[in-house]
Amino acid sequence: MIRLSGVGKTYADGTVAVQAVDLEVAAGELLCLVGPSGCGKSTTLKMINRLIEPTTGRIEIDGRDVTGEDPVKLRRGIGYVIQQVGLFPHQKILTNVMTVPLLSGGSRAAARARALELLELVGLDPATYADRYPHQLSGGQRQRVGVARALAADPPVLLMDEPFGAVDPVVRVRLQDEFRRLQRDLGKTVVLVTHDIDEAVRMGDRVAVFAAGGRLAQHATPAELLARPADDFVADFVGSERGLRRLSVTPVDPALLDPVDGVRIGDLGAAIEVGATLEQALAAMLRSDRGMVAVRRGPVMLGVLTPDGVHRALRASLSPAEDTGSTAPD
Amino acid sequence: MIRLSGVGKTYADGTVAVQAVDLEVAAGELLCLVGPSGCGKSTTLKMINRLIEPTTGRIEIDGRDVTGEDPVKLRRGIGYVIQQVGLFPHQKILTNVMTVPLLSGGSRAAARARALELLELVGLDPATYADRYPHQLSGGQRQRVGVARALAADPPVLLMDEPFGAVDPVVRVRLQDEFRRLQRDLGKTVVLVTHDIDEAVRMGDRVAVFAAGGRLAQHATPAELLARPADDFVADFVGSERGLRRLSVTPVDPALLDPVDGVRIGDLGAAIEVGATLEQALAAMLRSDRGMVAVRRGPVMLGVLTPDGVHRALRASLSPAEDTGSTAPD
Amino acid sequence: MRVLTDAWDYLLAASSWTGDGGMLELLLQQLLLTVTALVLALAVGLPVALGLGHLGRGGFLAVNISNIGRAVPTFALLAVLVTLDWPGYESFGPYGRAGVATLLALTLFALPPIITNGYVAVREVPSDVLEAADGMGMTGAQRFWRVELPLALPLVLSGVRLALVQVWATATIAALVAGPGLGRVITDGFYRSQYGQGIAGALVVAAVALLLELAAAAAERFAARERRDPLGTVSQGLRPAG
Amino acid sequence: AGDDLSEDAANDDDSTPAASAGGPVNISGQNFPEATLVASMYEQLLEDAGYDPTVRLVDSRSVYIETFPGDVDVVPEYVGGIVNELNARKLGDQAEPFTAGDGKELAEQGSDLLEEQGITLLDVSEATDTNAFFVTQEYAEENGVTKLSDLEGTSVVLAAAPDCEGRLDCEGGLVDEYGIDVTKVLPLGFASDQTYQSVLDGESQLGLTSTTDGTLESQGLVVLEDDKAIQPAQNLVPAVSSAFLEEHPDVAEKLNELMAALTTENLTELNGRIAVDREKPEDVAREFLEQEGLL
Amino acid sequence: MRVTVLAAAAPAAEPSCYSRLRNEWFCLDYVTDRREEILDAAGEHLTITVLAVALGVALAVPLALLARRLPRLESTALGLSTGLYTIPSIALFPLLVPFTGLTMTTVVIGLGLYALTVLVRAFLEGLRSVPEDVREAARGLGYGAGRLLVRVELPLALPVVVAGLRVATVSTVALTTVGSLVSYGGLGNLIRDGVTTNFRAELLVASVLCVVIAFALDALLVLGQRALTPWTRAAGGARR
Ligand SMILES: Nc1ncnc2c1ncn2[C@@H]1O[C@H](COP(=O)(O)OP(=O)(O)OP(=O)(O)O)[C@@H](O)[C@H]1O
Ligand SMILES: Nc1ncnc2c1ncn2[C@@H]1O[C@H](COP(=O)(O)OP(=O)(O)OP(=O)(O)O)[C@@H](O)[C@H]1O
Ligand SMILES: [Mg+2]
Ligand SMILES: [Mg+2]
Repeated sequence: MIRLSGVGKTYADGTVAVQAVDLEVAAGELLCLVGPSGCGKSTTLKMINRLIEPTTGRIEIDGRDVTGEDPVKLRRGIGYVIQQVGLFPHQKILTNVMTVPLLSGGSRAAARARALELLELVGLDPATYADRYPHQLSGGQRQRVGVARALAADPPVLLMDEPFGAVDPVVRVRLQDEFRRLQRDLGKTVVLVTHDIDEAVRMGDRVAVFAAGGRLAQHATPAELLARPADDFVADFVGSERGLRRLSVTPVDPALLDPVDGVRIGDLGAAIEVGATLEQALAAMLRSDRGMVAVRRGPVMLGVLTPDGVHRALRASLSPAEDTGSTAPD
Repeated sequence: MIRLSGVGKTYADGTVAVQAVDLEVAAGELLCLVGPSGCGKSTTLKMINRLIEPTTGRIEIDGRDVTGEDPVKLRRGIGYVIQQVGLFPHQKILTNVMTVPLLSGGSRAAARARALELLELVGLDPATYADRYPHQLSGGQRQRVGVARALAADPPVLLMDEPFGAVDPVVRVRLQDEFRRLQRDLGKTVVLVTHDIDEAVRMGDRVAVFAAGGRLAQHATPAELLARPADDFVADFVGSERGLRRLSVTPVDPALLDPVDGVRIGDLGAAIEVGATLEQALAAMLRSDRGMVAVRRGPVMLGVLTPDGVHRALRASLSPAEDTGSTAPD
Repeated sequence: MRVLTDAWDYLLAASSWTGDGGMLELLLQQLLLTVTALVLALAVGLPVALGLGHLGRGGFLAVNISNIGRAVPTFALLAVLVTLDWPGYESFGPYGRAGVATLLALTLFALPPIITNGYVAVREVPSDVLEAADGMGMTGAQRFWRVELPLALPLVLSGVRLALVQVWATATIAALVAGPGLGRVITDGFYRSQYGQGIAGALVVAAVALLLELAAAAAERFAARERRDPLGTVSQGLRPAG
Repeated sequence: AGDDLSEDAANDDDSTPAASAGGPVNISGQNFPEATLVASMYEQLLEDAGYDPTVRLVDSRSVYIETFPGDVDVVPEYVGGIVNELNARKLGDQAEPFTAGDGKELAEQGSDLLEEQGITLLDVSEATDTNAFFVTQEYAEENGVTKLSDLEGTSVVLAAAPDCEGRLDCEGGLVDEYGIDVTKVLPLGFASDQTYQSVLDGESQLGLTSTTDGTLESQGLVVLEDDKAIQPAQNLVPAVSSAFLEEHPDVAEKLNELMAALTTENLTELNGRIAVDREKPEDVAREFLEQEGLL
Repeated sequence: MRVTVLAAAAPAAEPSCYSRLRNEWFCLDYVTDRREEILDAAGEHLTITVLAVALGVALAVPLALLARRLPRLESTALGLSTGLYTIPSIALFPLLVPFTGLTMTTVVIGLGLYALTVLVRAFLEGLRSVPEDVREAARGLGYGAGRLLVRVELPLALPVVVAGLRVATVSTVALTTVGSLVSYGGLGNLIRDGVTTNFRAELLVASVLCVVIAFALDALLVLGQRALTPWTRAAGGARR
């Protein structure tokens, strides 16, 4: 568990990068930090592993004040993906990824096996890339090596600064999914910085939205954030298309289905499971070009969803009658 | 006009980064290069201004073979935004932006005025940032300075390598719009690399999709690309949500509106112009929470658009009966 | 160009090389002197320079102090050292008369390039790489050995190479205190108006300096090849492009 | 008065380029104390005669000889030094050095070389600065030596200039002429402090110095007599560019007067004042010149 | 003047602290008596050092650039500078004298050549230390080779170049001594004299002044570097 209480950072020239922020990340939770460029996301992240010392406030990990800890030991237990990637230019890709396990005294063979596995995971074929140097990789490839490097030591806590920023959407979605699965399976606590609100909504258990000047504007679940932005800034940041964005977080609601009677089976090109999101439903609808899609739970057909039904579901999800744990700091 | 004929690049270790690519960018056109990470986008871009020499093929700008030209003079006429940003660490932000106009022998005062204007344009308040050094900026701020620097000399041709990759969506959309307007007004010829298919679709006059191994998979207008991907790879890359993505490129079709009769004015919370996209229509619909939105041309009310109408419009835009100039190189 | 033919003759004469006090013996003596002084300077200078570079402080002072040692002409330093009770002019093993004084003077002379380059090299390691190293929990020592030193190595080695060549060329001053080395051939020649011999001696010193330079460069290149692929030139390989 | 003269001379220079007194004169020479002293005497004399002298003293004869005559007009020289230097430069390393013990004779032997180079030697002084060998007073008393031949058959370590080994006026002569067993030559310099120190410390027994060294006595050292005369003449002599002399014949007169006034004894005394009391050479030179009525 | 003569003619019972009989290391009388001579020597020393380093830089830059342009020439350039460094001054200066005479120029040229061995390396290493992405950005923006060098590469190479310059300057301060070979040795004339005549006060004062000059020039270089590289320590800079 990570807890920030009144944490702030003012740079030497007087720039206030972060203003007294209170935040909590439960163990096993993935928190996304989003916000406009320059709002203090990276600064906040680096204060957690003490690459930057806060000017005010206190930071605890599992109840221990980090300022009291040996920074080296602290960081050993925290994976870190740096925004500028920062690969070691003098080491081959494989060696770069093996670095942290070796640091902690692991065996070479184990570190190597793990590194090869992780290179696969981030979509870099070890046969091609393991023996290259960083300058022989493309921008997105380098970034992925950076992610693999941070994952290699299997740290219980991970800090990631725009880990997928330079990667194309196909690979990104794959990485996001893989990473999310890994994180859930292993119960890792993660703080992930992104400027991509879609990524934040898709990946975060909670999302912290920062406003310019390092103010924490809202700290909430993705659904809550989209449904009830704490203020105009958040609403604006989440986007005028936030309704549409909800497509990807709102599940199909059986109550809003049209009855299946009178619909001939031949008219139903595609069918989706009831747990699917509205976005998937709409995509299926467009793919099959039928103006509707069947929704079932296992073998049981529950009804059909029409565009109108999607719209009603969206509207329902935006109505204020929803339970949340949102906090909107002062 | 830029023309690549059979251009290929094989690195010294045998990596084929780009395979015999044919491409044409008309004067005043904005071409987006998209593709998965490592597919040769940056390499292609850098061959145009000869930062990388092609191993095969030839590149012409306005009919002149670039290999015959003095590279310095060539690059003077081409703006360049580098993927790694590459600000001059020893110069203040303002000086960084003033650099190219001064190179070309412009007056200091003019260069300064232009630089200040461009800093405003990219959303960096000169009063705060002009006198800082690059290391005192956040990642996204640095990237924006890189864009301002490339624009400063007002070059007729611009090469941009992921210029907005590290910027948050609000600022990004603003930058994209500003840039698009500028580019159209001034008739600049632009090649823009992005891994973000949304950005490519929103900004490009045409989009070139690269596949792994540096193969040009499709070169088409955004609408054509979404409607008729040349192959499975492109279809996959453009995404399963490509139908939804069309929301942002398909205009509201007056033929698909429901009549306005019987609808009381009070029921119509919002109205949109007929030139708007389906995405904007849907957003307006959700915002006003009425299940429909009015569409008008100036003062004249044309009809109302319902969720069903949106769906029909999307389906229509995906049908094959559309004119295009798509090429799908074998 | 009478002197050049004389020099050539001197170089070709077997008697100039062989025997007691022949150039071959003097050459080996000077080589020993050079290598010893360099090793001493490395033993003292490298830890200081790299350590301070790693800590990122005290560098100005260290460089400055080591520089001061070099500001006093080496021959003056040597002349003073031999008049002192210690080290004096006592013979010291194969280093000959005033061996300790000569080694001391040459070691002081070798320090500045080693310390200056070492310090600057470590300080020039790119900050994003250091941030990554710190961020993954490297201890100071690990960061030093695994990141800073490898990245600093080319510049450090260049300093060592420079020191090697300069010490070799300067070791001829041992002749001033009747020490060993090729300096004798040169001073003898010039003081006796036997310019041919003097120039021959100088030529041998220069030739060996070049050989040392080449050997050092080859060693450096070999080390570099061990560390990185043959495609990336050293400069590209050294710098992150992102 | 001197100032007026030199100005006149400068003004006259254009109209009467030949045979004029005054004008600039470049003096060069080596920069060990005795040479500095004599050069200073030249300078003051010539300045007094209306010249505008510039003095450039260098470490080694091999340097100024490159531009003498030429940029350099006058050099306080030693007969053997200049003649053998020219000889070595002409014949290379194989040159056989001149060894005549008499200054005039040696100057005569070298006249061809001098003429070829365009250098004229003026009058040779009686004062001579040749190699001399010393031991400690203690050693002299214990072993009863006063002259070099007393050392015949004795084993000694010799502290000397680096060029000593094998030379007939140095190690070679000691071995061949005197039959001294020189076991080792330490190249510690000509009359240098290291040489003194080595002998004083007993590292070596015999040391090389010059006949005009004024410091020996104060250090408890004594010179042994060169009773077999192995030294070539090193009398002080002004070496002048022949061309310069032709234009300025009055220089010869001035410098010859000085040569006549100098003796080995008074030179030794003057050297001693510089070396022991550390008086400035120019002060010592002026005082001497005034005393001799040359200024 | 009369006073000096009298003092010399009738030495006081107690010889001065710098006379050979006492020969003390620390002797203020020496400094007061020879003030002018010492100051002249120091001034000359400074002039020669500065000119020689400037000449060295002027020669090293084109050499380094050439070596970088044609990598095959790199070892030749380094070899050349090394070769020059090993020529003893007693052999080098007589070679120069017929052309430049017994002048300060001779010394400055000689020392400038000696400084090359440090400076050529410093420039090569410095240029090599410029980050590749910055160089690429500059080239992409249309910087020609010249401007790239002056506006981007040299400023960024400065820390490494100045490091070399510091070593070169301090070495030259010491090496200026060899100028006594042609009478322009600055403090070297005194040091040489001090060594050969065992004049301790003179030796010490001249050496100390050498150190002072070296220290001052070194400090000046460091200050210059700080002034020229404000980005390395702007407010709130990087972690170190
Ligand atoms: N110096 C090099 N040597 C060998 N291969 C290289 C070198 N530089 C790049 N490559 C390879 O060439 C391919 C194309 O690289 P390029 O930088 O053009 O990709 P990209 O499309 O820009 O990718 P990204 O979106 O990740 O930046 C990559 O697979 C990369 O690994
Ligand atoms: N060394 C510094 N000195 C002064 N101000 C700084 C310094 N470093 C960063 N800043 C400022 O602090 C603010 C926060 O920076 P930070 O890097 O945390 O932003 P960020 O949220 O990560 O932005 P991005 O998404 O663009 O990376 C920015 O406005 C930046 O200009
Ligand atoms: Mg950031
Ligand atoms: Mg790229």
